[in-house]
Amino acid sequence: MKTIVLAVVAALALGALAAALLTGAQRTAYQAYATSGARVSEPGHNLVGPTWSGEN
Amino acid sequence: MARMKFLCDADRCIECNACVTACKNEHEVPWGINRRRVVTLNDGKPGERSISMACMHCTDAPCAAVCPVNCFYTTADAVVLHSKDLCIGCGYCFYACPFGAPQYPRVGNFGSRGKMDKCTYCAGGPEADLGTAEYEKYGSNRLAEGKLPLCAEMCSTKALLAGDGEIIAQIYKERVVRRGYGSGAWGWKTAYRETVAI
Amino acid sequence: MFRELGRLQGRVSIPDAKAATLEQPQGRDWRQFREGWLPWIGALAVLGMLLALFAFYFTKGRIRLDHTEESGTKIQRFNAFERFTHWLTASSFIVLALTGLNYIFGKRLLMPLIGPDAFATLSQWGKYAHNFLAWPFMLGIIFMIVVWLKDNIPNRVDVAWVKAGGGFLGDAHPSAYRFNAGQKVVFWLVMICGIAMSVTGIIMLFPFSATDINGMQITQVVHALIGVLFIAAILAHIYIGSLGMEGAYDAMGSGEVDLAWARRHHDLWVQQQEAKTASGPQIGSRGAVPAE
Amino acid sequence: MLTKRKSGDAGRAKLQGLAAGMASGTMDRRSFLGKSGLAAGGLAALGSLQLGAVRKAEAAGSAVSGNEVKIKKNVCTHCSVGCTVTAEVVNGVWVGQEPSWDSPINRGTHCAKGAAIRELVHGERRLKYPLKLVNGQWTKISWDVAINEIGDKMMQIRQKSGADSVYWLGSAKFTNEAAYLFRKFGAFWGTNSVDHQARICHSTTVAGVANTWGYGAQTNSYNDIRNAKTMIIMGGNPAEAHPISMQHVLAGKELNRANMIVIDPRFTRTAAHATEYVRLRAGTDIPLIWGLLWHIFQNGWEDKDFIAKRVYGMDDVRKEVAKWTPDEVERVTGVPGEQLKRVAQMFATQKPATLIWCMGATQHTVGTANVRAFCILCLATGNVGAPGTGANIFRGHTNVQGATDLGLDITTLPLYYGLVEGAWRHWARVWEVEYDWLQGQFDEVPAKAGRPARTRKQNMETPGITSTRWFDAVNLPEDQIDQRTAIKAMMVFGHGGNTVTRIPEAVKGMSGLELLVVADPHPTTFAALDARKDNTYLLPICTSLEMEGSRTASNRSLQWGEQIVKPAFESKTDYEVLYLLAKKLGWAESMFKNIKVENNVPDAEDLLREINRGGWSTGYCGQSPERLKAHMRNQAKFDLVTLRAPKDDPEVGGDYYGLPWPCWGKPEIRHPGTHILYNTNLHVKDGGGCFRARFGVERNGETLLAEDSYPLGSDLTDGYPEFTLGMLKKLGWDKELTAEELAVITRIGGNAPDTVSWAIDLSGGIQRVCLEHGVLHYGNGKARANAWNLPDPVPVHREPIYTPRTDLVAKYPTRPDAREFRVPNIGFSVQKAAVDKGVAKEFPIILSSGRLVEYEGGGEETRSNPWLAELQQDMFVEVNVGDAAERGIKDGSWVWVLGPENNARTKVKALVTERVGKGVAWMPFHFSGWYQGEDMRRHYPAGTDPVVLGESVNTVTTYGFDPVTGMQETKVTLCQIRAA
Repeated sequence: MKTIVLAVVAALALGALAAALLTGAQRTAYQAYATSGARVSEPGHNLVGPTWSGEN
Repeated sequence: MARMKFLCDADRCIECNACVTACKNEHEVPWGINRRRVVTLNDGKPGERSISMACMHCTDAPCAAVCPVNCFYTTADAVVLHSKDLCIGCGYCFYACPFGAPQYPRVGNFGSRGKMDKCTYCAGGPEADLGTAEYEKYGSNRLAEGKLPLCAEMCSTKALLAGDGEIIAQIYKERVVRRGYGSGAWGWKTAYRETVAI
Repeated sequence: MFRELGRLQGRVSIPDAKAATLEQPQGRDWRQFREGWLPWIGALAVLGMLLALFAFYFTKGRIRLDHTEESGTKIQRFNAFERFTHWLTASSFIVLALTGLNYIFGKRLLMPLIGPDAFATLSQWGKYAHNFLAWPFMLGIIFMIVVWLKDNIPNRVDVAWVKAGGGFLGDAHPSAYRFNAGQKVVFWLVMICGIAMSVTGIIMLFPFSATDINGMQITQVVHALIGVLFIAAILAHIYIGSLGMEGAYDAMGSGEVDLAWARRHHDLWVQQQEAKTASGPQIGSRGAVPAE
Repeated sequence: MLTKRKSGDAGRAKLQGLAAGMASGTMDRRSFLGKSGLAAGGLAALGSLQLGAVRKAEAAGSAVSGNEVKIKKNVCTHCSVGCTVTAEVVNGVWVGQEPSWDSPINRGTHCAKGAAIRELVHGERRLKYPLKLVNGQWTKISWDVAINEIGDKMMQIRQKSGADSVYWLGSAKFTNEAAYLFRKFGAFWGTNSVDHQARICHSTTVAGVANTWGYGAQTNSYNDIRNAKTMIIMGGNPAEAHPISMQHVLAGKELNRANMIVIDPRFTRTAAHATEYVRLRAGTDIPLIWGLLWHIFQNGWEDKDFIAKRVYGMDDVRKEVAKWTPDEVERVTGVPGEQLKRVAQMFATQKPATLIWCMGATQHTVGTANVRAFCILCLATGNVGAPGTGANIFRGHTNVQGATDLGLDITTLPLYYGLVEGAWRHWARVWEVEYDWLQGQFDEVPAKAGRPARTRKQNMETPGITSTRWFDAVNLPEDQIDQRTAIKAMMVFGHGGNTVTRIPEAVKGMSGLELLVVADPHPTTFAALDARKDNTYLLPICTSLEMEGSRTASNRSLQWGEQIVKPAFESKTDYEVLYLLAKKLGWAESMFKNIKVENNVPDAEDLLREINRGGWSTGYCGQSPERLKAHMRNQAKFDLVTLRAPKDDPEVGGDYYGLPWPCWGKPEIRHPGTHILYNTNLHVKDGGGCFRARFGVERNGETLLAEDSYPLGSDLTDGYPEFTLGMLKKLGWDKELTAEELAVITRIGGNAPDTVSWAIDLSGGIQRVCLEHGVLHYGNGKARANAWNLPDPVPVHREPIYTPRTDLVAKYPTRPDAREFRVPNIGFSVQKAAVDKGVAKEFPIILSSGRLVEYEGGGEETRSNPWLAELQQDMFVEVNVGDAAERGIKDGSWVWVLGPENNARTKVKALVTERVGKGVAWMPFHFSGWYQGEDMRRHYPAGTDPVVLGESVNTVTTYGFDPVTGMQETKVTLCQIRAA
């Protein structure tokens, strides 16, 4: 049983690690759709919320 | 009850992007989210046509069908809206949408792309009409003010028609009869399973 | 003039290249698959398998350990790392399966019960779980390859095993190495489906980085189809490993099985073990002997 | 970030009762979480949920649909179509824009820039406070310090180098009142070097068209195009430069099933809607027009009656046209004869036909000749002075027409009076300033390099230096510059700087200046080019939406703009800055004698009244502020096609919308304005007119006056010269003058009252009497097909300076070197050197430049608007598919575009397309902020760099100036393109 619990814990840990890495690698739309010619300082946050999660 | 539709008269659209910036202006749409865009086909060659595209508010909307959380609803005048509280940002609506209307605040991984945002036909969303919460989530609600979408109202050559499907079809039909040519009610067959018989 | 001629590609002045696709009718076909075919295929596969197992259980019943297989002495079948790998993959698979099925059947079955709000939050969490627990699953698949690939190469003995119906027909027990043909089938099934799910899953996890919208649709179709079949198959595996055969759970639970049971079901494997260790069968956990 | 809010009671009820499609009787999300015990913190950490975070409504105002919203009307500050902007203002914050349905010009519509204009007044990239460059660093200073330091430095420079050493670069985005004030300021300062964007826009049009039939402006209007049966759009891309005009062009094309012919080296968005597209080689407009005329004369399609009655010198044109047989035309322009025959037939016979042009025709070394050829085509086919016809000149900026009218032109004082003594005396009378004092302000120019000296009076009457040559007047040796000293200081108001050719030379010019003042809502290219270390000032000026004032659209209509919001940040209006400078320099009292000034801000209405008091020559005398405001209030009453209000309307009865100039007489006589110039089918009191008799009465035995052609209801049924008091006396009409009018005329006339002309009669009596008699006081003359006072009296084809067809240069060379506008124009030597050095082999591709719909002018303002900037984020070059393949260039990849002069180079993205023909490339001219491959963003003051930067096309454009107006040649040069 110990191994099973260990495995489940490991799964959750790996999941959390993946969450952190992927969320870190996440790019917002204004970063992705701004080319080298543009410096976007105030992309605006209506409709997408202050954290650009679409949740506000 | 009115059946709201969009019709872009490709023989008048000059890709001036007024519809795009009018939408940005009216709803303070942030950089990177392009509710409306103008696509030019056959660019640079005779027969070049530009078409302004956002969401066609389809009959039996594919996006509504595939949504795993059923966060879409169609209003009484057939505007396809959705709730950002329910949306889980899975991106399925984008795969189903024939016109590429849905937009996402984040483009990175599948995990947290943020809540989907799309053209609301200037009809807001499931919040109190003309409320601050509605504006912050879905933008302004012109239909509640008895107006029409600003993109169509401000279209420089009156190419983009918005309003009740019957009326704008009639307008388009009269134009084609008078001018003797027309490239067809663009996208209606896919969105509404009908077209304007001229 | 332009209508319905298939995908229409144009030019846009914004950097989002996806916006240049003016119309892609394939969206309708994808929707037909996702709302028309997939629910039926999924239901058929999963319920079908459950019914089959149910029927099997109530007709053939549980395969009992017969008395000759309880010699009281144990032999180690799987060491700690192998068990860890199994349960790492299994636990994440279960969550992935449930959340995966939720995409298809959640709104049809679960939402009417708990209401849109709660269901949405649940699905939101389901999506996070699905995306992030996929990585442990993939890691588990890799570990499985490392530890079990060599024992799962099919050989003549398996052919014979299959001919004998794996012991179900008659009561003869065909001989088998460490894994009999049935278990090898499960292994290869997990490998193929697991890798396919991983590949399509990663493509969907990084949308439009590898392919365009039609590619994404196809990837989702593959992911969903293989997913439901994979789930169905694993249901069978779960059945056999728990309810279906008495004592099977211990192999993966504690890692040790009864020596007599091992001799009956995996005779060639036991011989290999004994040849390797001059002092006869290993008892207890005297150091993990790599099951070469 | 100011946002638009609609506040109201935001109830949760809506969420529960979602449309029928959702199951009901369920928990909502919060109660579910509460029950399930999932800690709120855990969720929020992942950023997926924002539980209970009550967000403070950030907007300063919330647009409550109700009385709190105030509606303000102004005019879009971008292009010259003149679209009305309807602004919703709450608590002094501009929160929303609504379509201006009533305006007959835009009928609710906008283009990308107009629909995004709200952002300009709260853009975070605006220049916020005055800045001074101190050894390379931008430091904040107060307005008082700025005005004092600038004033002192200007006076020092004046003492040392004279008035002409300070160059006044005005703006086409000024309001009429600001443009007039700026020209008046230049006159008080004592220089004629006062210029603006018209120089590089339609200066050649104004010169060419004015020298053909009287006034240099659009003869009809956008709305009138709805009457046209045939339209030729040559050298213009209205779909990108004047989008709302396309509403009228396309509607006209549909209503009349009209022929829409687009003639352009590039397949533009306008060409996409054309019924006939003609692709010619850039720089060969004249051969193409002569090609058309060749077919017209060949088949007798010309309007013989019109030519006989109203045109002088058409036979000289016939002689020149005879040389241009279809195969010679095809050899030079590349256009097959058959196609030209079709186009000629349509334009000459399927009438009314109009000719629309823009920069493509004007920005050449043969710009003036081009434009005159266009007019001659209209004259030959009788397509002038009637609905649906005419030369529809699409002016560029919002008020380039008004600013040109009001004198921001080195060759004239406000309203085209010129620089002769009579003109100065006229304005001295209007300004109530001593003529001698004005004369005293000008420099005496010593004799130099064999050129005679100039007295103050002579210098006062000598045109200044064009904005295309200001840096040559800094870099060139002193003796080559025909004024007291080189230019030492630049006062730049609302001018980009990256729209003038040869930027590498401009950079040298900038470093050579002792003082540079840039007054603009944005820092502009002058800040980005990093050419200076000190003595540079940036003054924040607000946009015309933040101040009151009128602007003249391209169809000559004046529209009054209300102040929508107060000037943003610390910016000030143009009026206030000019007042403060005038006060600092000491002539504020005399300059603002008749103008009310409240806390340093001169009143715009008073300025317009002063313009009305002096604007007799061009008919700027009838547009009083009251009448203009009445028009803005009653916009819906004006007809869509005739632009005329119903006769019986109390407020604006019978007026044309915006009182398009000329609007004769004092405001009281309520002249309706002139919708269509030179229209003899209407009475002069209804806006009728005829060609001006401004070139004399007779030449080489031929009359220059019209022959039995006259405006409807005219007492004189034949041609007549310009009117003076003497003419009135001869006709016995002087008795109809009132006593006051006669008194004013005699006061002005001094000892020769009979010579007082209609243009300098401040009482307006002569005009009033003439109108009563149905006669036009500026005379009834013939249009000149042969303008004998201009170089090339009959337009002659001349190859561009940098032409790929070196074989044609011998037969069609450019004009010989000469001195123009105080500096040498060595076009001929440059062309010869280019041919001798074989530049065409090393730089084989023709480079043309033009407009994008998302940006305007130098682009600083529109590239600072994120809503627009997002649509065009990279400077690009359009490369033909074949040329790209030869050079291994992929669509969207980086390329170097190399220019033949100053081994200039620009790093831009390639747009591989069929739009441009083989051997032709095209670049937009709105970008700056990168220079020869280097990103100059760090040189902008912090936080004021535009969102999008890119290379300027004018870094690689080359030498070449029109002999009559100094116009630059941005439409055709040579370049080489290499993958980066």
